[in-house]
Amino acid sequence: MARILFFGITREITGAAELDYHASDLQELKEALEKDFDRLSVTCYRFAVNGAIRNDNTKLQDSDTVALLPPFAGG
Amino acid sequence: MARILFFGITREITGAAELDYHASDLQELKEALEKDFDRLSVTCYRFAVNGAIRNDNTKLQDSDTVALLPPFAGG
Amino acid sequence: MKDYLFDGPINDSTIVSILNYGNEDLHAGAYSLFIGRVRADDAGGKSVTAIEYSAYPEMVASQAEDIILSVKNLYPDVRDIIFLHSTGVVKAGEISLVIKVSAGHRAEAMKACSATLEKIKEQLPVWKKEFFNDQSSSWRHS
Amino acid sequence: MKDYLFDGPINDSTIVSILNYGNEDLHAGAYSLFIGRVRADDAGGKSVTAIEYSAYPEMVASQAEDIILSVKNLYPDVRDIIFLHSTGVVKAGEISLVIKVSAGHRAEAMKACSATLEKIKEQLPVWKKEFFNDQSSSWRHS
Repeated sequence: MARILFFGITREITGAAELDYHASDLQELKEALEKDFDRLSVTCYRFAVNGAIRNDNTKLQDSDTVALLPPFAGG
Repeated sequence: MARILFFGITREITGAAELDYHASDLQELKEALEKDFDRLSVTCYRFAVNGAIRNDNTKLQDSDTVALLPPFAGG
Repeated sequence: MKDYLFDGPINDSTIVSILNYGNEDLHAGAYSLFIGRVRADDAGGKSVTAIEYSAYPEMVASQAEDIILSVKNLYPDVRDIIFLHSTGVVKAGEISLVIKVSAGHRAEAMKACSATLEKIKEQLPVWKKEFFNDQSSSWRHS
Repeated sequence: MKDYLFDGPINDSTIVSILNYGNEDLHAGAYSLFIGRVRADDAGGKSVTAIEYSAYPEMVASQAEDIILSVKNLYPDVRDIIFLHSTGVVKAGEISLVIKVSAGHRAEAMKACSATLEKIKEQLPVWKKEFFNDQSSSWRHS
Protein backbone atom coordinates (compact mmCIF):
# COMPACT_ATOMS: atom_id res chain seq x y z
CA MET A 1 0.00 0.00 0.00
CA ALA A 2 1.37 3.44 -0.93
CA ARG A 3 1.02 6.22 1.62
CA ILE A 4 -1.15 9.06 0.25
CA LEU A 5 -0.84 12.56 1.77
CA PHE A 6 -3.53 15.21 1.32
CA PHE A 7 -2.88 18.95 1.43
CA GLY A 8 -4.99 22.11 1.25
CA ILE A 9 -8.49 21.63 -0.07
CA THR A 10 -7.84 17.94 -0.85
CA ARG A 11 -7.39 17.31 2.88
CA GLU A 12 -10.68 19.06 3.55
CA ILE A 13 -12.40 16.91 0.90
CA THR A 14 -11.07 13.57 2.17
CA GLY A 15 -11.20 14.55 5.83
CA ALA A 16 -7.83 12.85 6.28
CA ALA A 17 -4.20 13.96 6.37
CA GLU A 18 -3.19 10.58 4.95
CA LEU A 19 -4.63 7.28 3.72
CA ASP A 20 -3.21 4.07 2.25
CA TYR A 21 -4.04 2.94 -1.28
CA HIS A 22 -2.81 0.25 -3.58
CA ALA A 23 -2.37 1.33 -7.21
CA SER A 24 0.05 0.40 -10.00
CA ASP A 25 0.39 3.96 -11.27
CA LEU A 26 -0.85 7.49 -10.57
CA GLN A 27 -3.68 7.23 -13.11
CA GLU A 28 -5.08 4.20 -11.28
CA LEU A 29 -4.67 5.98 -7.93
CA LYS A 30 -6.47 9.03 -9.29
CA GLU A 31 -9.43 6.94 -10.39
CA ALA A 32 -9.63 5.16 -7.05
CA LEU A 33 -9.46 8.43 -5.12
CA GLU A 34 -12.06 10.17 -7.26
CA LYS A 35 -14.37 7.17 -6.88
CA ASP A 36 -14.11 7.41 -3.09
CA PHE A 37 -14.20 11.25 -2.94
CA ASP A 38 -16.13 12.59 -5.92
CA ARG A 39 -15.34 16.28 -5.17
CA LEU A 40 -11.73 15.46 -6.06
CA SER A 41 -12.75 15.03 -9.71
CA VAL A 42 -13.64 18.74 -9.92
CA THR A 43 -10.61 19.86 -7.91
CA CYS A 44 -7.36 21.06 -9.39
CA TYR A 45 -4.31 19.22 -8.05
CA ARG A 46 -1.00 17.63 -9.06
CA PHE A 47 0.74 14.55 -7.70
CA ALA A 48 4.14 14.40 -6.07
CA VAL A 49 5.84 11.06 -5.56
CA ASN A 50 8.41 11.08 -2.76
CA GLY A 51 8.48 14.88 -2.88
CA ALA A 52 8.89 15.37 -6.64
CA ILE A 53 6.06 16.34 -9.00
CA ARG A 54 5.17 13.50 -11.40
CA ASN A 55 2.70 12.96 -14.24
CA ASP A 56 -0.18 10.46 -14.21
CA ASN A 57 1.56 7.55 -15.96
CA THR A 58 4.21 7.33 -13.24
CA LYS A 59 4.44 3.79 -11.82
CA LEU A 60 3.94 3.33 -8.08
CA GLN A 61 5.50 0.99 -5.57
CA ASP A 62 4.11 0.21 -2.15
CA SER A 63 7.01 2.02 -0.51
CA ASP A 64 6.15 5.32 -2.26
CA THR A 65 4.72 8.40 -0.58
CA VAL A 66 2.30 10.20 -2.86
CA ALA A 67 1.01 13.72 -2.17
CA LEU A 68 -2.00 15.52 -3.64
CA LEU A 69 -0.94 19.13 -4.21
CA PRO A 70 -3.52 21.82 -4.99
CA PRO A 71 -2.07 24.99 -6.62
CA PHE A 72 0.54 26.52 -4.32
CA ALA A 73 -0.49 29.74 -2.57
CA GLY A 74 2.45 30.82 -0.44
CA GLY A 75 4.02 34.25 -0.17
CA MET B 1 27.61 89.31 4.14
CA ALA B 2 26.18 86.01 2.92
CA ARG B 3 26.71 82.95 5.09
CA ILE B 4 28.77 80.28 3.27
CA LEU B 5 28.57 76.63 4.39
CA PHE B 6 31.20 74.05 3.45
CA PHE B 7 30.56 70.32 3.17
CA GLY B 8 32.62 67.23 2.48
CA ILE B 9 36.02 67.87 0.97
CA THR B 10 35.34 71.63 0.67
CA ARG B 11 35.16 71.81 4.47
CA GLU B 12 38.49 70.02 4.71
CA ILE B 13 40.02 72.48 2.20
CA THR B 14 38.78 75.63 3.93
CA GLY B 15 39.19 74.24 7.45
CA ALA B 16 35.87 75.89 8.33
CA ALA B 17 32.26 74.73 8.54
CA GLU B 18 31.14 78.25 7.62
CA LEU B 19 32.50 81.67 6.66
CA ASP B 20 30.98 85.03 5.69
CA TYR B 21 31.56 86.55 2.24
CA HIS B 22 30.17 89.49 0.35
CA ALA B 23 29.46 88.82 -3.33
CA SER B 24 26.83 90.03 -5.81
CA ASP B 25 26.42 86.63 -7.46
CA LEU B 26 27.69 83.06 -7.27
CA GLN B 27 30.32 83.63 -9.96
CA GLU B 28 31.86 86.44 -7.90
CA LEU B 29 31.68 84.29 -4.75
CA LYS B 30 33.36 81.40 -6.57
CA GLU B 31 36.27 83.63 -7.65
CA ALA B 32 36.70 85.03 -4.15
CA LEU B 33 36.67 81.56 -2.58
CA GLU B 34 39.09 80.10 -5.11
CA LYS B 35 41.42 83.04 -4.54
CA ASP B 36 41.45 82.35 -0.79
CA PHE B 37 41.55 78.54 -1.09
CA ASP B 38 43.25 77.54 -4.32
CA ARG B 39 42.52 73.80 -3.94
CA LEU B 40 38.84 74.70 -4.49
CA SER B 41 39.61 75.53 -8.13
CA VAL B 42 40.47 71.87 -8.82
CA THR B 43 37.59 70.51 -6.73
CA CYS B 44 34.24 69.47 -8.11
CA TYR B 45 31.29 71.13 -6.35
CA ARG B 46 27.94 72.82 -6.95
CA PHE B 47 26.29 75.71 -5.10
CA ALA B 48 23.02 75.65 -3.21
CA VAL B 49 21.37 78.91 -2.22
CA ASN B 50 19.01 78.56 0.74
CA GLY B 51 18.94 74.80 0.20
CA ALA B 52 18.25 74.75 -3.55
CA ILE B 53 20.89 74.06 -6.21
CA ARG B 54 21.62 77.16 -8.32
CA ASN B 55 23.89 78.02 -11.25
CA ASP B 56 26.75 80.50 -11.19
CA ASN B 57 24.90 83.59 -12.43
CA THR B 58 22.45 83.50 -9.51
CA LYS B 59 22.32 86.86 -7.67
CA LEU B 60 23.11 86.90 -3.96
CA GLN B 61 21.73 88.91 -1.08
CA ASP B 62 23.38 89.31 2.30
CA SER B 63 20.58 87.31 3.93
CA ASP B 64 21.33 84.25 1.74
CA THR B 65 22.85 81.01 2.94
CA VAL B 66 25.10 79.49 0.30
CA ALA B 67 26.44 75.92 0.48
CA LEU B 68 29.31 74.30 -1.41
CA LEU B 69 28.21 70.78 -2.31
CA PRO B 70 30.73 68.21 -3.57
CA PRO B 71 29.16 65.24 -5.42
CA PHE B 72 26.71 63.44 -3.13
CA ALA B 73 27.84 60.07 -1.85
CA GLY B 74 25.05 58.79 0.35
CA GLY B 75 23.48 55.36 0.34
CA MET C 1 19.27 28.70 9.68
CA LYS C 2 17.95 25.53 8.03
CA ASP C 3 14.29 26.09 8.90
CA TYR C 4 11.99 27.52 6.28
CA LEU C 5 8.71 27.23 8.18
CA PHE C 6 7.65 29.11 11.29
CA ASP C 7 4.66 28.31 13.48
CA GLY C 8 2.30 31.32 13.55
CA PRO C 9 2.98 34.98 12.77
CA ILE C 10 6.65 35.94 12.47
CA ASN C 11 7.61 38.16 15.41
CA ASP C 12 10.10 41.01 15.81
CA SER C 13 12.77 38.96 17.56
CA THR C 14 12.76 36.39 14.76
CA ILE C 15 13.11 39.18 12.21
CA VAL C 16 16.04 40.58 14.18
CA SER C 17 17.77 37.19 14.14
CA ILE C 18 17.20 36.96 10.38
CA LEU C 19 18.60 40.47 10.04
CA ASN C 20 21.71 39.61 12.03
CA TYR C 21 22.25 36.17 10.55
CA GLY C 22 25.52 36.20 8.61
CA ASN C 23 26.42 39.75 9.59
CA GLU C 24 30.03 38.71 10.18
CA ASP C 25 30.35 38.81 6.36
CA LEU C 26 32.00 42.22 5.87
CA HIS C 27 31.70 42.04 2.09
CA ALA C 28 27.90 42.01 2.13
CA GLY C 29 27.16 45.70 1.56
CA ALA C 30 23.46 45.34 0.83
CA TYR C 31 20.58 43.49 2.43
CA SER C 32 17.26 43.37 0.65
CA LEU C 33 14.36 42.21 2.79
CA PHE C 34 10.85 41.39 1.73
CA ILE C 35 8.21 41.15 4.43
CA GLY C 36 4.76 39.85 3.57
CA ARG C 37 1.79 40.63 5.80
CA VAL C 38 -1.76 39.38 5.78
CA ARG C 39 -3.84 42.10 4.16
CA ALA C 40 -7.38 42.93 5.30
CA ASP C 41 -8.57 42.56 1.70
CA ASP C 42 -12.16 43.46 0.92
CA ALA C 43 -14.06 40.92 -1.17
CA GLY C 44 -17.74 41.41 -1.87
CA GLY C 45 -18.64 43.30 1.27
CA LYS C 46 -16.56 41.17 3.63
CA SER C 47 -12.95 41.50 4.65
CA VAL C 48 -10.13 39.08 5.44
CA THR C 49 -9.47 38.71 9.17
CA ALA C 50 -6.88 35.92 9.04
CA ILE C 51 -5.20 33.34 6.82
CA GLU C 52 -4.42 29.78 7.83
CA TYR C 53 -1.32 28.49 6.06
CA SER C 54 -0.49 24.82 5.69
CA ALA C 55 2.54 23.20 4.08
CA TYR C 56 4.17 19.94 3.07
CA PRO C 57 7.27 20.31 5.25
CA GLU C 58 9.60 17.71 3.68
CA MET C 59 8.94 19.08 0.22
CA VAL C 60 9.28 22.68 1.47
CA ALA C 61 12.83 21.90 2.55
CA SER C 62 13.89 20.42 -0.79
CA GLN C 63 12.10 23.10 -2.84
CA ALA C 64 13.60 25.87 -0.69
CA GLU C 65 17.10 24.58 -1.29
CA ASP C 66 16.36 24.43 -5.00
CA ILE C 67 15.01 28.01 -5.02
CA ILE C 68 18.00 29.39 -3.14
CA LEU C 69 20.50 27.59 -5.34
CA SER C 70 18.86 28.73 -8.57
CA VAL C 71 18.67 32.39 -7.46
CA LYS C 72 22.33 32.29 -6.36
CA ASN C 73 23.22 30.96 -9.81
CA LEU C 74 21.31 33.79 -11.48
CA TYR C 75 22.90 36.51 -9.31
CA PRO C 76 26.53 35.69 -8.50
CA ASP C 77 27.02 38.81 -6.35
CA VAL C 78 24.55 37.27 -3.86
CA ARG C 79 26.25 36.02 -0.69
CA ASP C 80 23.31 34.51 1.18
CA ILE C 81 19.55 33.99 0.97
CA ILE C 82 17.32 33.01 3.87
CA PHE C 83 13.57 32.98 4.23
CA LEU C 84 10.85 31.92 6.62
CA HIS C 85 7.19 31.25 5.82
CA SER C 86 4.45 30.96 8.45
CA THR C 87 2.23 27.96 8.96
CA GLY C 88 -0.96 28.07 11.02
CA VAL C 89 -3.16 31.09 11.63
CA VAL C 90 -1.81 34.58 10.87
CA LYS C 91 -4.17 37.50 11.49
CA ALA C 92 -4.55 40.59 9.29
CA GLY C 93 -1.60 42.89 9.88
CA GLU C 94 0.67 40.08 11.06
CA ILE C 95 3.72 38.88 9.16
CA SER C 96 3.66 35.57 7.28
CA LEU C 97 6.83 35.73 5.18
CA VAL C 98 10.33 37.18 5.56
CA ILE C 99 13.02 36.95 2.87
CA LYS C 100 16.52 38.33 3.30
CA VAL C 101 19.09 38.45 0.53
CA SER C 102 22.59 39.70 1.24
CA ALA C 103 24.83 40.72 -1.63
CA GLY C 104 27.88 42.77 -2.30
CA HIS C 105 25.88 45.51 -3.98
CA ARG C 106 22.38 46.90 -3.98
CA ALA C 107 21.12 46.03 -7.46
CA GLU C 108 21.82 42.30 -7.20
CA ALA C 109 20.44 42.16 -3.64
CA MET C 110 17.14 43.67 -4.75
CA LYS C 111 16.76 41.70 -7.98
CA ALA C 112 17.59 38.44 -6.21
CA CYS C 113 15.09 39.19 -3.44
CA SER C 114 12.37 39.73 -6.02
CA ALA C 115 13.33 36.53 -7.89
CA THR C 116 13.28 34.54 -4.62
CA LEU C 117 9.78 35.80 -3.87
CA GLU C 118 8.48 34.84 -7.32
CA LYS C 119 9.98 31.36 -7.00
CA ILE C 120 8.49 30.92 -3.53
CA LYS C 121 5.06 31.68 -4.98
CA GLU C 122 5.57 29.21 -7.83
CA GLN C 123 7.42 26.38 -6.16
CA LEU C 124 6.88 26.29 -2.41
CA PRO C 125 4.22 23.75 -1.36
CA VAL C 126 2.21 26.08 0.87
CA TRP C 127 -1.56 26.60 0.88
CA LYS C 128 -3.79 29.24 2.36
CA LYS C 129 -7.34 29.42 3.56
CA GLU C 130 -8.79 32.88 4.06
CA PHE C 131 -11.13 33.66 6.93
CA PHE C 132 -13.57 36.58 6.66
CA ASN C 133 -15.33 38.82 9.16
CA ASP C 134 -18.67 37.10 8.43
CA GLN C 135 -17.20 33.77 9.69
CA SER C 136 -16.99 32.36 6.16
CA SER C 137 -13.76 31.00 4.71
CA SER C 138 -12.34 29.94 1.38
CA TRP C 139 -9.24 28.34 -0.13
CA ARG C 140 -7.27 30.79 -2.13
CA HIS C 141 -5.22 30.12 -5.25
CA SER C 142 -2.23 32.51 -5.47
CA MET D 1 8.98 59.67 11.77
CA LYS D 2 10.25 63.01 10.48
CA ASP D 3 13.95 62.34 10.99
CA TYR D 4 16.06 61.21 8.09
CA LEU D 5 19.46 61.30 9.76
CA PHE D 6 20.74 59.08 12.56
CA ASP D 7 23.88 59.64 14.60
CA GLY D 8 26.22 56.66 14.15
CA PRO D 9 25.46 53.10 13.01
CA ILE D 10 21.78 52.17 12.87
CA ASN D 11 21.03 49.61 15.59
CA ASP D 12 18.55 46.73 15.83
CA SER D 13 16.04 48.56 18.00
CA THR D 14 15.86 51.44 15.52
CA ILE D 15 15.31 48.95 12.69
CA VAL D 16 12.51 47.33 14.69
CA SER D 17 10.82 50.70 15.16
CA ILE D 18 11.11 51.35 11.43
CA LEU D 19 9.68 47.90 10.78
CA ASN D 20 6.72 48.51 13.08
CA TYR D 21 6.09 52.10 12.04
CA GLY D 22 2.68 52.29 10.38
CA ASN D 23 1.83 48.64 10.99
CA GLU D 24 -1.71 49.60 11.96
CA ASP D 25 -2.32 49.93 8.19
CA LEU D 26 -4.02 46.60 7.43
CA HIS D 27 -3.98 47.21 3.67
CA ALA D 28 -0.19 47.24 3.45
CA GLY D 29 0.49 43.64 2.43
CA ALA D 30 4.12 44.10 1.46
CA TYR D 31 7.13 45.74 3.05
CA SER D 32 10.32 46.09 1.06
CA LEU D 33 13.38 47.02 3.10
CA PHE D 34 16.81 47.97 1.90
CA ILE D 35 19.64 47.91 4.41
CA GLY D 36 23.01 49.34 3.46
CA ARG D 37 26.13 48.29 5.36
CA VAL D 38 29.68 49.56 5.24
CA ARG D 39 31.61 47.04 3.16
CA ALA D 40 35.23 46.11 3.94
CA ASP D 41 36.16 46.90 0.34
CA ASP D 42 39.66 46.13 -0.80
CA ALA D 43 41.43 48.90 -2.71
CA GLY D 44 45.06 48.50 -3.72
CA GLY D 45 46.18 46.25 -0.89
CA LYS D 46 44.30 48.08 1.85
CA SER D 47 40.75 47.63 3.08
CA VAL D 48 38.00 49.93 4.33
CA THR D 49 37.63 49.86 8.11
CA ALA D 50 35.03 52.65 8.49
CA ILE D 51 33.22 55.44 6.71
CA GLU D 52 32.53 58.87 8.17
CA TYR D 53 29.31 60.32 6.80
CA SER D 54 28.46 64.00 6.90
CA ALA D 55 25.34 65.78 5.73
CA TYR D 56 23.65 69.14 5.20
CA PRO D 57 20.72 68.50 7.55
CA GLU D 58 18.29 71.26 6.46
CA MET D 59 18.69 70.29 2.82
CA VAL D 60 18.44 66.57 3.67
CA ALA D 61 14.98 67.21 5.09
CA SER D 62 13.67 69.04 2.03
CA GLN D 63 15.30 66.62 -0.45
CA ALA D 64 13.95 63.63 1.50
CA GLU D 65 10.42 64.98 1.30
CA ASP D 66 10.89 65.56 -2.41
CA ILE D 67 12.22 62.00 -2.95
CA ILE D 68 9.35 60.41 -1.03
CA LEU D 69 6.72 62.45 -2.83
CA SER D 70 8.12 61.69 -6.26
CA VAL D 71 8.36 57.92 -5.60
CA LYS D 72 4.80 57.89 -4.25
CA ASN D 73 3.67 59.60 -7.44
CA LEU D 74 5.43 56.98 -9.57
CA TYR D 75 3.99 54.03 -7.60
CA PRO D 76 0.42 54.75 -6.46
CA ASP D 77 0.08 51.39 -4.63
CA VAL D 78 2.73 52.65 -2.17
CA ARG D 79 1.29 53.51 1.24
CA ASP D 80 4.36 54.83 3.06
CA ILE D 81 8.09 55.37 2.64
CA ILE D 82 10.53 56.01 5.46
CA PHE D 83 14.30 56.01 5.55
CA LEU D 84 17.19 56.81 7.84
CA HIS D 85 20.79 57.59 6.87
CA SER D 86 23.71 57.58 9.29
CA THR D 87 25.98 60.51 9.98
CA GLY D 88 29.31 60.17 11.77
CA VAL D 89 31.55 57.12 11.88
CA VAL D 90 30.12 53.73 10.82
CA LYS D 91 32.51 50.78 10.94
CA ALA D 92 32.72 47.96 8.38
CA GLY D 93 29.81 45.58 8.91
CA GLU D 94 27.64 48.24 10.57
CA ILE D 95 24.46 49.63 9.03
CA SER D 96 24.38 53.12 7.53
CA LEU D 97 21.07 53.20 5.67
CA VAL D 98 17.61 51.71 6.13
CA ILE D 99 14.74 52.24 3.69
CA LYS D 100 11.27 50.80 4.21
CA VAL D 101 8.51 50.99 1.64
CA SER D 102 5.06 49.65 2.45
CA ALA D 103 2.61 48.97 -0.35
CA GLY D 104 -0.50 46.99 -1.01
CA HIS D 105 1.36 44.47 -3.15
CA ARG D 106 4.84 43.09 -3.56
CA ALA D 107 5.85 44.36 -7.00
CA GLU D 108 5.20 48.04 -6.26
CA ALA D 109 6.84 47.77 -2.82
CA MET D 110 10.04 46.41 -4.33
CA LYS D 111 10.18 48.74 -7.33
CA ALA D 112 9.51 51.78 -5.13
CA CYS D 113 12.21 50.72 -2.66
CA SER D 114 14.73 50.49 -5.47
CA ALA D 115 13.64 53.89 -6.87
CA THR D 116 13.94 55.49 -3.42
CA LEU D 117 17.49 54.18 -3.07
CA GLU D 118 18.53 55.52 -6.48
CA LYS D 119 17.07 58.93 -5.67
CA ILE D 120 18.82 58.97 -2.28
CA LYS D 121 22.13 58.40 -4.06
CA GLU D 122 21.40 61.18 -6.56
CA GLN D 123 19.70 63.78 -4.43
CA LEU D 124 20.54 63.46 -0.75
CA PRO D 125 23.28 65.86 0.39
CA VAL D 126 25.43 63.30 2.18
CA TRP D 127 29.19 62.80 1.86
CA LYS D 128 31.50 60.02 2.86
CA LYS D 129 35.13 59.72 3.78
CA GLU D 130 36.60 56.24 3.78
CA PHE D 131 39.13 55.14 6.36
CA PHE D 132 41.54 52.29 5.58
CA ASN D 133 43.47 49.78 7.67
CA ASP D 134 46.76 51.58 6.90
CA GLN D 135 45.39 54.73 8.65
CA SER D 136 44.92 56.56 5.33
CA SER D 137 41.60 58.07 4.29
CA SER D 138 39.94 59.47 1.20
CA TRP D 139 36.76 61.23 0.11
CA ARG D 140 34.63 59.00 -2.00
CA HIS D 141 32.39 60.04 -4.89
CA SER D 142 29.37 57.69 -5.22
